Amino acid sequence: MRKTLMAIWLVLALSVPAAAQISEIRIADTTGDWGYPNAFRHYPRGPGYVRMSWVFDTLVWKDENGYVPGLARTWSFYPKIMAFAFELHPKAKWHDGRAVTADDVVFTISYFKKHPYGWISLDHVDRAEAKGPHQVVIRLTKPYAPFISDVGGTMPILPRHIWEKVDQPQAFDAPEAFIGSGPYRFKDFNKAQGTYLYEAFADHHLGRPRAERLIYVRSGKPLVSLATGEVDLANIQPEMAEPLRQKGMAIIQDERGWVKKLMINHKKPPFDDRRFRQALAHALNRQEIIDRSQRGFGTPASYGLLSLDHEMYNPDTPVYAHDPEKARALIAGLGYTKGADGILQREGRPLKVELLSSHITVGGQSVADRDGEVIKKQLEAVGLVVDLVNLEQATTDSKVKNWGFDLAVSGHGGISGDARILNEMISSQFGAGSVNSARYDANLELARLLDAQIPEMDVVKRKLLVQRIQVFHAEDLPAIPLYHPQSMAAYNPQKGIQWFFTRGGISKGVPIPQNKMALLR
Amino acid sequence: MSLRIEQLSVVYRDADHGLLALDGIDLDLVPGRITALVGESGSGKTTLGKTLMRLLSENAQVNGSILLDGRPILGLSEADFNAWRWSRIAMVFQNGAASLNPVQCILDQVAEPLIVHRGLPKDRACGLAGCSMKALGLPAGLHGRFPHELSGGQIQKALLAMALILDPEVVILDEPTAALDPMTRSFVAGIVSALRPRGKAVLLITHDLELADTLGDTIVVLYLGQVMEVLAAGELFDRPRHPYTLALGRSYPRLDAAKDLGGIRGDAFYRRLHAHPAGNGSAHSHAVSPDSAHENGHAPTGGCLFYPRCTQAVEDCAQAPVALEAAGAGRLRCRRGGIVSRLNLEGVAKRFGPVQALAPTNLTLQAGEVLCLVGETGSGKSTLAMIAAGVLGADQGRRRFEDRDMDKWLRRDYKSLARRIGVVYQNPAEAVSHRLCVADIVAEPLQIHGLLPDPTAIAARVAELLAMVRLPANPEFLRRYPHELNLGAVQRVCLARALALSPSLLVADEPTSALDPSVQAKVLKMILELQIENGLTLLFVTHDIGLARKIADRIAVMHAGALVEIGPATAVLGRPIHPYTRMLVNGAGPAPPAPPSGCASAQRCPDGTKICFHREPERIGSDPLRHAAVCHLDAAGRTQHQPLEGGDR
Amino acid sequence: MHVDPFGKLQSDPWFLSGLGLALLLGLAVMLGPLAAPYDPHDMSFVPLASPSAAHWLGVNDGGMDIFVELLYGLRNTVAFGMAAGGLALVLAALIGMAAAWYGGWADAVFMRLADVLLAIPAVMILIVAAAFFRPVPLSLALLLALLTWPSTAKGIRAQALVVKNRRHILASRQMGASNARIIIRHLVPELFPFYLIAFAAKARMAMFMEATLAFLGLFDPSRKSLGLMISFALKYYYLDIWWNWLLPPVFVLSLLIMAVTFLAVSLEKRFDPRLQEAL
Amino acid sequence: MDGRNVLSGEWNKRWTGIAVYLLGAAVLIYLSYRLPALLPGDFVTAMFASSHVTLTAEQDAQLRAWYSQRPDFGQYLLGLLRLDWGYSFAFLTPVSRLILEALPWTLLLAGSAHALSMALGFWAGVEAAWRRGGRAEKAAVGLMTVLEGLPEIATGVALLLVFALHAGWFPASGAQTVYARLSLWSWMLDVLHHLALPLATLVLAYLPGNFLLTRASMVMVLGEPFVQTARAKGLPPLRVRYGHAARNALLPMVTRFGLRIAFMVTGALVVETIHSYPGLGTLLFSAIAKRDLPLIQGIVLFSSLMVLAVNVALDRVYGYIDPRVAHAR
Repeated sequence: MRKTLMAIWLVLALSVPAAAQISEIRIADTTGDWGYPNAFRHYPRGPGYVRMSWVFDTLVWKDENGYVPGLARTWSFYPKIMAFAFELHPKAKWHDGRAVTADDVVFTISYFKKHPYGWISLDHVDRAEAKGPHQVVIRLTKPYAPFISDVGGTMPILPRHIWEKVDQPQAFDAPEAFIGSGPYRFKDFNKAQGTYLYEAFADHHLGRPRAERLIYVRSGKPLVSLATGEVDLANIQPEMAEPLRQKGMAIIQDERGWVKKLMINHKKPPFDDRRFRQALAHALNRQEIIDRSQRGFGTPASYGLLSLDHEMYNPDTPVYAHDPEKARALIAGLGYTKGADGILQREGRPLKVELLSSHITVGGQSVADRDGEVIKKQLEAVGLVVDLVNLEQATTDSKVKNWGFDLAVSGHGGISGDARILNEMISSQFGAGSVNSARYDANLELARLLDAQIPEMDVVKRKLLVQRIQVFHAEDLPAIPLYHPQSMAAYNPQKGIQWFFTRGGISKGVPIPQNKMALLR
Repeated sequence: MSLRIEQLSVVYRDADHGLLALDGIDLDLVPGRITALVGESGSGKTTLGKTLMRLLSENAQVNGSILLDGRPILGLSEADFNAWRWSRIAMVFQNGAASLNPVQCILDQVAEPLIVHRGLPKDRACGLAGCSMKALGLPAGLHGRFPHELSGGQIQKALLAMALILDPEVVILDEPTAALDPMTRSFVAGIVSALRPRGKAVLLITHDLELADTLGDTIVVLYLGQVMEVLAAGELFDRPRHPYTLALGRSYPRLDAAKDLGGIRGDAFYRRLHAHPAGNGSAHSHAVSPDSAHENGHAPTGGCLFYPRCTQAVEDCAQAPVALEAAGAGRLRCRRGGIVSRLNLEGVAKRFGPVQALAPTNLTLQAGEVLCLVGETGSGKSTLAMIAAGVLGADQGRRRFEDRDMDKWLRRDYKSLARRIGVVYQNPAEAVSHRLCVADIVAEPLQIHGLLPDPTAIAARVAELLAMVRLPANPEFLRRYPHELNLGAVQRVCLARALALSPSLLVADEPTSALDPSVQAKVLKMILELQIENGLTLLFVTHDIGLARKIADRIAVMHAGALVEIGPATAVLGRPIHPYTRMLVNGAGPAPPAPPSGCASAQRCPDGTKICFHREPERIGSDPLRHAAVCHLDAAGRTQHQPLEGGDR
Repeated sequence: MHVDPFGKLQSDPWFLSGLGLALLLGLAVMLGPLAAPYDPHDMSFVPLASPSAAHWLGVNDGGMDIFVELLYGLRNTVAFGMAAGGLALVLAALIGMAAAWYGGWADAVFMRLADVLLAIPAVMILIVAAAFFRPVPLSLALLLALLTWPSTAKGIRAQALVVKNRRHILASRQMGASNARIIIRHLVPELFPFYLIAFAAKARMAMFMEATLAFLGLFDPSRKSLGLMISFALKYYYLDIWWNWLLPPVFVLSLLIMAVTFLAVSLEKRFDPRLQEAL
Repeated sequence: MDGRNVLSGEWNKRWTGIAVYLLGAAVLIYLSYRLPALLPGDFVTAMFASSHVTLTAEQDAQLRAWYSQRPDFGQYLLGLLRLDWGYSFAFLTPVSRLILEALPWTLLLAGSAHALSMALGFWAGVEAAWRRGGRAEKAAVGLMTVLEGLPEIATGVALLLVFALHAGWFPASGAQTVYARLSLWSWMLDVLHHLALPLATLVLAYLPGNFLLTRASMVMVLGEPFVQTARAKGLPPLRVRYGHAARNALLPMVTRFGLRIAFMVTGALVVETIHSYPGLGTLLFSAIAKRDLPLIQGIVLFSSLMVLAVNVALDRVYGYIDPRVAHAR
């Protein structure tokens, strides 16, 4: 009996126009396990958050152009009373059928104040009040510009009637822990095989999701899985684009949301001198790094760290052209002389530098690359002695965190999201715990600007501040941004789903093309 | 069904040259008759056996014909002939335990042909195999054992059972009695002759002339692949027609021949008195030997006169004159107080897991003496010999060598002790590493002790040793490997190795049992000569009392792990006290089981008295000269102890 | 040890092919870098260019000439493989032999040490070691040898136990030979076929471990090796780089293994005289 | 001179064996506790490294403190006995359940690969040794050495490309078509369908080694006289070759098979990664990358117990395979 039912179903699906229901969508992921999809159990990385985003909705969401309504239909900011007002979608429901009300939002804020959730910081939020079944006002203690991106667009709203009883969120793994208001219900996570199963939540307030079932599959070779039709969407290496295009796959390319950069231990001479760091910048030929390491698929990054596609990007951030002569001159200025063998040295000691490199995980995929080799070559051309040390990633990260390094090749995302990323990546006050943060507090003016931009609610004024921050970053160079690798994805158009890269990355800048809006169109 | 062999010849083709193993053999095997095939190693006996079974290696070229029941077997396809193997023609191989699969118990191996050829289920096949093995004297307890857990005799019985399991028409036996003690040998001979009435055509290949003579209906003498002579039963020793058969017969140590005359080192000497005109004029005498340059040099007259020919002489024997001293009942003129004892063992015993291999035993070896240890397999004679040689540790008891404690000497400075003891093992093939050539084998002890400075000296010594054992010393032979020599040659190489350091004690564990009679005769003569020349003490283990009679000064008889009788050869053989010795000498049947207490052989002892059944006789003391036995009666038949009245336990 | 003169060896096909391959590779290791047209670290060529007159095997993704990288990689890999393989074999033979010969507590201690080393996953120890001291190839080879001797040691011990009670060994001991002499003169040659096979297996493991280490990110990318080449080539498996970039290192690796194994097979007969006429 | 090693009396040989054995087990358990802690870096750093969550200094310190409370060795031992091997940091589920979930896949892949390659290697080795010097043997040894030259990384990817991508006969990744609603029978077929490529890769990697080992061991046995006795007994050729000759060449193979089973846990890591096949190897590797200490300790302990168990079994099996070995000790 089941076989015939399936047959009818298929015929139906084919005949109905593209907007019709399709049985399942399979997405490939190389690593596989990213934790259970709820606020307290998913791994703190991008893919972990995205797996939760299917199940829990946020007040506001984003698509390829910008902000779109999430649970909240409209939202506005009242500068006088320093509060945001959100009007919830009347038809929004929890997966167990109960209606989503303002009380849930109020409860969620108070709950996250008591049990902090890493992705959002609520220290700027005073409290939230329900002004009616679907109106809620969130009052701030002091102005907080990234509120919409960080809190409104990232904070998952929890059902009060379930979580109010939970005082140990991390240990709470009953089925109700995964009841949200998102377009998909969470069905299964197989830890050994690294696979996830979601099923469509028919009466979601933004309409019935297009795919009946959503499945994450672990695949070491995305190209092969795509080509054989095992999966419908996967991140790919730039070179795979052409062969996949020939196989009829649609290729999409992200804006420049991820940056590869050279971390510098600016607490240790000679790196503590700004001119030495500038000399290093001149020594590096970033285009050659892109050509050699990424086969030309990539664009040099702005020395201001923010992505070139960011609306607050400062086009006239200082630039350091590749000029080995200038680099040698700058270093000579610091008392280094060139020895007979072409090696720079001071008081008889050669300028010896240790460069750490390891497999950086880009979008969840650990990839070997040749950045270290190219940088070593370029620095040695200027006269430094470079000792390239290739270690396992966790070992390199721990060395960088404890300042046990000279230079280190590193990289992170989030640079197309809210400008708050600058604070996290520069000042130790925000990013002391992060391995990618430069933790550079030497420039007081820069620190003042960083503190000023967070409360600046006026977008125009904030942009000026952010642009000056980028100039300072470019001049001081606590870390040298290198390039944005081209991150691409491919999907099977026959399925009738148009996937896209979210403008500014999902929530706080996650450069992954799995945006739930694609399945709600 | 008969087996007719016509003009059979076999050539081993090897790259550029061929080795002619058999040349034009004509032979008939008639059902119900035993054909004995005798000849020395290398005469092609074994090759004939393997040719009949078609087991020769690829490089063998066979022509001529073999007809089994009129049908040529050489032309048959491998598959067809395979069906006949073992079912119609079976063979007992020569190399004992090595012919059995080490990882399979003997019951399975004997039962296997039944399973394969007759298709019997495993349990029925094992049942049949079990009773046929019992019939051949293998108790059920041994059936589950593995080849390396059995003695030589037991292995031979197993191989026989395996060969006869399918009741084949033709049975080939290759050296069935080699290295067997007289008991087992006569038992096997009984089985072989019992084949005759069962209508089997038997080919008995052996170098044991006595066995061939008594068993063979016809005897075929083989020399270098050619049949020299075919004789009727019983004519081998009495009416040989071919000179080679005569020479072969004469060199075989038969039971009734007396021991050859021994000899003393050096030459006969005479004692000449003369005065020195210029000296102090006192008359003195000194030994004169024809080659000593007496005229110009004066052999010092100082020490013991017997010094030049005494085999246990030491330096100070030649320094100072030796006075006549009292020694026991008589008087003795010897710096070393008479014949020194080279080795004495007090209460040494050895146990291997459950088996008490050697009961506590006392034994003393005199310098320059030849003691023969005689006993059947499993009597513990090898164990005792190995303990004497220091190869085996004794579980208890004390060992003194040249009156120094042997165990302490072993632990502290084993090298100097190793230099004084030489050992020759029973199975020559196993005693040498097949990876070393002759030169290396003989040179090894010299290299270990580094006595000779440079390699040329070692090479010279090796050549000298090989000459001593009548082996060629040319480079081609020196580079040959043990498996390229026949057993006799390998044993002589072992002997050369053992004598390399001119030891003072030579322990030989049945060294000649695996050899051909002619070779054995040469080796024995040569050992005796060396013993006489070097004055070394010889502990000679053998199961062949005929052999012992030929060479032994003293004979020690071992039975079931205990020393039952010891004494001068003539006394032990002439007037044996212990019933077991008597049986050995007169060749009576196997011993009945021992009673619960008292003397082990009380049952079958003709003059067994009441005491023999109740109290166990004492162990033999270590006095080397007495003729003693573990028995309550003394040499003259008188009871050594008070009769058993009351009181005694 | 008295070795059979090389008379018969010349005519043995195994020996000739094994020796031929070994010489060929030895030549490549010795002369390769000298004859190399470019510097292996020179990244100035057009990446992923197909084979041409200038670049016999084409150019890899980093713009380096593949043929030159192959020559330098071969030298490092052979050195690494032989060092790790050889050391592992020596350790295994001595410990396995000593354990079998001395028995008693020595046997128990050595074998339990082997179990401990077997149980701990080598990957973890490599990571811990690489973190504490610079992953210099020589130290990694030493470490690999220390981690991998147990499996061969157990094999050799099992065989030595069977050989231990052969009569000619007892005879040698009776002649006063010291334990060491017996092990070296009699026990060691007895198991000769196994050493060569074990050496081939260990050398192979060491060379392939290079690829795995590169895969895990533990190997210094600026040190050329066949394993590294394979690991980088496999990143572009979907391009048709198979013939010019992936196949050559794999082919050279199998040549290396063939040379060692053929020699093992041919020398087998030489070191056990009995085998000459077997069957 | 037997007098010299008086130490090896029967009684204390057995006791020293057992005592040292327990000592080995204790060392293993202690190592499985201490070694993971030696890994540089910690769970918090590894997890939050390239993540969008930027921890402030006190958040970082607080998390670190929470994750660094580890049971001391005593509690760790007690936990072992109660089969409570601790909670995985990352998965927040009991370590024992994680291992049991991944174990069946490892057993299926590595177990069947070893069994298949051992059987095939043994058969081919015996046949080649039997035809020693013939053309067939030369061809077999030649082919096997070429096979041995191919690293399993290269064969894995090659098979994937040819049979999954171009030919499309086999799936490219995973152990089964995930969440496909299949009947039991079609599910098993699906699992086998996924198993084909990784299994082929592993068998190609293990087969040559087994072949060469068997061949060397067989060659040593063929010189023995009892092989000739077996032929003389008119036994069918196969029974002679396997029942008698090969049975004596079994010892080294059994040792190798035991050892391979022992470190099956991390043996197939490379193939598991290429074919995205679940298993203990992948679980361990990702646990090490994440510095998930309880999970690492659990897996290392599990692999240690496997090794000890195999060794006990091997000692028993030795005696059965070759009685001479049992006597020799």
